[in-house]
Amino acid sequence: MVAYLSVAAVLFSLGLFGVLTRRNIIGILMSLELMFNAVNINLVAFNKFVWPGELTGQLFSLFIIVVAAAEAVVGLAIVLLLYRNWQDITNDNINVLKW
Amino acid sequence: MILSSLIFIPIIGMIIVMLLPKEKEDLIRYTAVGISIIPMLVSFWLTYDYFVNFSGSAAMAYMEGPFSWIPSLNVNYHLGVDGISVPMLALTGLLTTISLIASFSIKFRIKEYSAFFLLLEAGMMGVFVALDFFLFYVFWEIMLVPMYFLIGVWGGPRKEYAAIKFFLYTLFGSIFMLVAILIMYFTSDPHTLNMLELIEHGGTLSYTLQMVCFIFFFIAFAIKVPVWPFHTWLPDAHVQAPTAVSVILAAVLLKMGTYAMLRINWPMFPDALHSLSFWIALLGVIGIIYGALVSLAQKDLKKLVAYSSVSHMGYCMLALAAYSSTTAMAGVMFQMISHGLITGALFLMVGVLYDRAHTREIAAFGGLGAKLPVYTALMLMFSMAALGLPGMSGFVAEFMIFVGAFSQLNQYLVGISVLGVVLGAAYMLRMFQNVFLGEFNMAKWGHLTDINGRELLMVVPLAVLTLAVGIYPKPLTDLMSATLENLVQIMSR
Amino acid sequence: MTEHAYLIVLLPLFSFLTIVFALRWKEQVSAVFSVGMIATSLIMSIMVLIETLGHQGDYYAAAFSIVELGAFKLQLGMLIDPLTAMMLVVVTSIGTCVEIYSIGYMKDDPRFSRFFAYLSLFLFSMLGLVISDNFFMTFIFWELVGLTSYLLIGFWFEKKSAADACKKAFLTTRVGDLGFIVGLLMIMYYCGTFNYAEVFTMIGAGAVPSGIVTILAIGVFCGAVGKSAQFPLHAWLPDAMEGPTPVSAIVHSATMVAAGVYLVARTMSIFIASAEASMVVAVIGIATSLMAATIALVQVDIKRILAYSTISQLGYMIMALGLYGVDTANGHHSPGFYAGTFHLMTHAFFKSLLFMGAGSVIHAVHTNDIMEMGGLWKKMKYTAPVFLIGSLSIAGFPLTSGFFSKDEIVATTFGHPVFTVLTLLIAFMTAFYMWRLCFLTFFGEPRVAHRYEHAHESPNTMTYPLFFLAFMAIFAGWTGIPALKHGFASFVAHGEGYVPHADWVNYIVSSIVGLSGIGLAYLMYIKKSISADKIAEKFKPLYNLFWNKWYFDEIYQAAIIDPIMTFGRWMWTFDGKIIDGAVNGMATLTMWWADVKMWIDKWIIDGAVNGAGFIVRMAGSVLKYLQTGRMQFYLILSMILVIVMILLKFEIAHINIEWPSMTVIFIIAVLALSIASRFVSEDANQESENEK
Amino acid sequence: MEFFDKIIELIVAAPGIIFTELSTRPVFWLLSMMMLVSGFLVVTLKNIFHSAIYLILCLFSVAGLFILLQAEFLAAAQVLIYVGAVAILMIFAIMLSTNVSGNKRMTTQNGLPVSIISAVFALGTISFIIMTKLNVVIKNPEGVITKGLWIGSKGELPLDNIMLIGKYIMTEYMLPFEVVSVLLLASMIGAIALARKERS
Repeated sequence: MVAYLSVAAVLFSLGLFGVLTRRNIIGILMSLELMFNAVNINLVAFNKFVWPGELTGQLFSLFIIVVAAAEAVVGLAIVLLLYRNWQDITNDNINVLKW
Repeated sequence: MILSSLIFIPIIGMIIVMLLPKEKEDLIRYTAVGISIIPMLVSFWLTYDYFVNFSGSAAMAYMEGPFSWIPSLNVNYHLGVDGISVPMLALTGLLTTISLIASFSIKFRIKEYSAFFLLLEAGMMGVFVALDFFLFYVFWEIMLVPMYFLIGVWGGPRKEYAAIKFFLYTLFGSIFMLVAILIMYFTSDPHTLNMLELIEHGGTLSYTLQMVCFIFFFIAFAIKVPVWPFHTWLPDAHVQAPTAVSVILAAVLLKMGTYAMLRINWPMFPDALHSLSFWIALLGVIGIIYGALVSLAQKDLKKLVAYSSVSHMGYCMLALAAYSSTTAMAGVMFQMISHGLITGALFLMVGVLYDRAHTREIAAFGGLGAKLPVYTALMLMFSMAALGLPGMSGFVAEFMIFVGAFSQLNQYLVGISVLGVVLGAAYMLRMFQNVFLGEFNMAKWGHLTDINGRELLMVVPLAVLTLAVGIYPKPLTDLMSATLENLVQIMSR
Repeated sequence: MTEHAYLIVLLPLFSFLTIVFALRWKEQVSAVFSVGMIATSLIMSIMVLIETLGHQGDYYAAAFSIVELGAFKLQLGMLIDPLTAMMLVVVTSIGTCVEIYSIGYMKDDPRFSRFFAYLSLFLFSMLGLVISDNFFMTFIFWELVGLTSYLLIGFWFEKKSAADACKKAFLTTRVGDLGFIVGLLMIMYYCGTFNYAEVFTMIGAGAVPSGIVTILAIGVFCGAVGKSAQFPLHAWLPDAMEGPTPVSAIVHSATMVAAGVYLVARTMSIFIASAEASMVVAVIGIATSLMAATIALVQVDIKRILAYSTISQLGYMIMALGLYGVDTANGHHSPGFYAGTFHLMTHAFFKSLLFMGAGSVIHAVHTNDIMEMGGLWKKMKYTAPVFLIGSLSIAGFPLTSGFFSKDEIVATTFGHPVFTVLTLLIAFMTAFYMWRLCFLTFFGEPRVAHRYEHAHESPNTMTYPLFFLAFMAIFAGWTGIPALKHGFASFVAHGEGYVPHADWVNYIVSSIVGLSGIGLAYLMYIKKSISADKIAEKFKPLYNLFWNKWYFDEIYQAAIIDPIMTFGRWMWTFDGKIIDGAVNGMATLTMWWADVKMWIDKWIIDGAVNGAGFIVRMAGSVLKYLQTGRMQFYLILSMILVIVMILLKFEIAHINIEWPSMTVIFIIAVLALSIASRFVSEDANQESENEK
Repeated sequence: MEFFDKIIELIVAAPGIIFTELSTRPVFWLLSMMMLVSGFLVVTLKNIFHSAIYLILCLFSVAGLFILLQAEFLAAAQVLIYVGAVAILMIFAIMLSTNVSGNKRMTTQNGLPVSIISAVFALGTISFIIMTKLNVVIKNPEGVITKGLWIGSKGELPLDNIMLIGKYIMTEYMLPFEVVSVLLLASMIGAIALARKERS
């Protein structure tokens, strides 16, 4: 149990590192997917070790997967739009809301 | 019913005058005089009737019983008259009529002038007959407003300053009075404002409370008298006021202070009175000497007469300090009446001269004796009366004051105040000499005409009264003696 | 007749009123009317005199009170006793003579009838003074007399000197009255009544402590000093000569100035009660007399000389009464009272005679300066001899009335050697200056020619009274001849009275003194063996002192009048500056206070409101840097906060910072973060810019 | 302060625990290492295409872990949805948007502070797990909630995992299932609307 959790934690922080540092939006989305997966690992681990009676954990992670997919789809559609408008999807230039 | 008539006839008269058309100036003037004659006759009849029936007893006569006016505050409409207010009523009635006759020389806005004057008369009558503090205070304030306008609108060059100063000064005083009235109102258990009850109640108050109330009342009335430190409004008010107004101001308004002291202040707070009597006497003497000395240095006739009235009222204060001698109290009453008559007449005479010569500078005149014989004779008579020549009311008053004060007060103090007699003679004769004696400057004053009928009509009654009171004051003393003896007993309880 | 004595007083008043109101324009009628009135009162007073001679007791009329206040009574009453009767006769007789005389003297004066009105008013007040039976009534008429003298002195008020003189007279007498009032007050305070009889009995019985009696007596004497022009208050009498001569004849020689002496005589029992007061009276009397005599020596104005001689004679009488008081107080027997009153009567006659004589001289030569006269004897056949009789009488020539009364006064001074020497010296000086006057005016050559030509004898109306007075000047004194059984002494007396005895030594000495005075004057001015100017040179300082009237006028002006005037001006400015200043100061203070409030209102309260807005704007400008527009920046921030929250979750138990400081820390942290983010985002932009 | 003592104690005991751990469950550690390395590479590689490929690898390893945790259906779904659809979508997006061959350095920016943050985060959670030993709320069948120390039970899941999931989806979790499907539909339509070529 501890191992699973710690591994998921490391994966999660890697995802986090990726989101915060990647310059490319698609990179960010990919790191985001990592974070989702880390969470799923945790859920499934809890389902197995803490509450084997019901499959709540697994079901929940299933839903997360689906939602993540939907989110990725929308994210990439936006990226396409960004690219189409600014031909550049490094997120530093997208700072229209700067003060 | 009579006392209320005294107050309300002038008010009705005021309304009548207001309704008259503006252009007919003479009509207004004569109606105003006509209206003011009624309260005069009523007050004369009142005096005679009081002398005949009521002078024996000290009780209040013609009482118009306390009709409840504001029940919640226990304020009631309560009038009454006794020995000390009857002569003042007569004086007010007479002098208002005379002043109205004298105000024929007013040239603009006659209507408002006479209306204010009648309102003033109502206020004055009210103060002298009121026996309820609320009523007293109302009339006290009613009297101020017309006076302010009379000086402020029809006055001389610096009229606004004088009017405001007069108004604020007296108002400042009356605030203290209001506080004192409230103290009395709240300390009396059934919360009464009736003066007669409060007079008994006053004695029961603690010493400090009595002191406080006494001093508060004293400040309000001292400003009116005027007592020495509070007198600076008087010369300004007199110099700037038109003749008729300064006559009424000198003759009646100054008496408000002393009358109110005798009516309210003195009998209500005997303990405070006993301890403060020396200081009041001292203020009186300062007033006498100070008034006389300053009038020695005056260049303006009216200012001279104003400061002389400060000196004469100083005599009143001196006598008031000798609270336990009937003679002194009679002296105060006499001094009030005689000062009213004499100073009123003096202001009229100055007015007569001012109407002709349009200046009041003593230095400007000289040797008028040759040109205006009748005027000089009258002026001589009144100057002599002012400096207290026997045979005139001034002397009788002063003599009684000296006798009364000498028996009660510190004899050196009275000794000094007798000096005032000489100084009085000095400034009066200096004025008389500079104006009437010496050679006559025909070029400058050739056009002066002697005193005419109307002016004589004003001055002669005053002269006759001064002589009558001077030669045979007995009826007047009999009229007052009962009340005064009673007052003295109350005061020295 | 005595019970109707008040008519004597009321007649002149009646004449005054009728003249003023009715006869103002008919000059002759008013004059005759007023003379008629005074003549009737003269006759009545003679009848009263005869009656009082008859029975010895005093006559009291019922007094009626004009003021009654419980115990305090002011009454007007009438007391007729020998002294009063004598005074009545003296006053009315001289009054009649003067009125007749002034018909001629004032003939062409524009205000002729007014003069007679004033004269009758004066007589009314003088007679009232004489018959009053209490101090209050005396004081009333005392001041009325002062008024009338004011009117009469200032009759020709066009003249500035007359105007000043009348004011001066009134004020100086008023100063005297000051003392009188204080005396009266003390009488009232200690005796409770003003009536003479009661007061005298009380003081006699010792009801009043002696110290008080002295002060009281001095107070009453002050009144006399003021009225009779004694030492400190004498300066007004010489100036009173500005008035017409008939006025000086009656008012300033016989009656009014004598009122002071009469008062002292009337209230003698007060003075007897205290020796010190009487001594004061005597000393002042002799001092005044000496001073006045010395001044009279050198004067050139005929009326001024007579004025000073009056003052000196009055000093004589006061001294006599004073000595009488002293002697009786010490139990001796003294003729003082008799001497004083007798001299009062005789002096009244011959002094008014002298004044009227001087008047007719002035009327003739139209100047007062005796240096411009001379040799008028030939021109004025009637006035000259009469004037000489008067001079003889005043000099104390044997068998004249002056002689008898002066001897009595000398007799009263026997107990006091100093007084006797001084009295004789004064008698010598009086004789000298009177006869100097006579020689200079009537004898020798006329010094100014044109004056001499115009000189003419006065009309009959002026000369007849002179004859009557001349007669009285001689024979009035004879009533005092010791041999007479019912002489003056037996009639007018105080206490047990005094029987005069012929004292030949006294007669001889005083007549020698008188004659030597006349002789010296004769030598100096007729024979000119001793030249007046040489003596004047020798005693230069003394001469100047006398010439300038002992500098009294200057002293009074500098010492009393000027300080009072300047003090008055100072008080007025004080009044204006200090008290008015205080009142106006209060006004400006309140105005200033209103400004202060307005300032507070503007700066502090508004300030606060604006301040808040300002702070928000500042904070906004700082916090805007947080919005860098870069997505990842926000994510980093949120992660930091998550971590901090987690840490706090653990550590919160240990940190016990109070609530307010937590918020402050939070605010500061946010501000710091925003500033830091400003720099952080700045570098990032640089990188992306340089990258492009 | 006892917090630091525990860390020290852990560091001291670390080698022993690692050795035992590796020896007991080799497959688990292999898969997790693979996952972590590929995750690390996804995040750090400059070339976005390479990171996409490593992303696919990482997802496969996660599916493996699911199988270890007896969640077979989930592993299959993972592989199907993530690897099949999402990763491919990423690659499409990369192909469409970035000029892969360009020499733009896709380096990360301000890496240091972020790495510190994520490192802190990882350490924090791991230490938290180890130390607190998760006071786990255990709800035993009778429904009584007992608060007790996590006991690290071996616990066996029922074998027929897929059947149970089907049951649960259809019975207890009916509503979420439907909502998710609507969500998917909405996102598809949204994506199409966004990515449409705008007509001029």
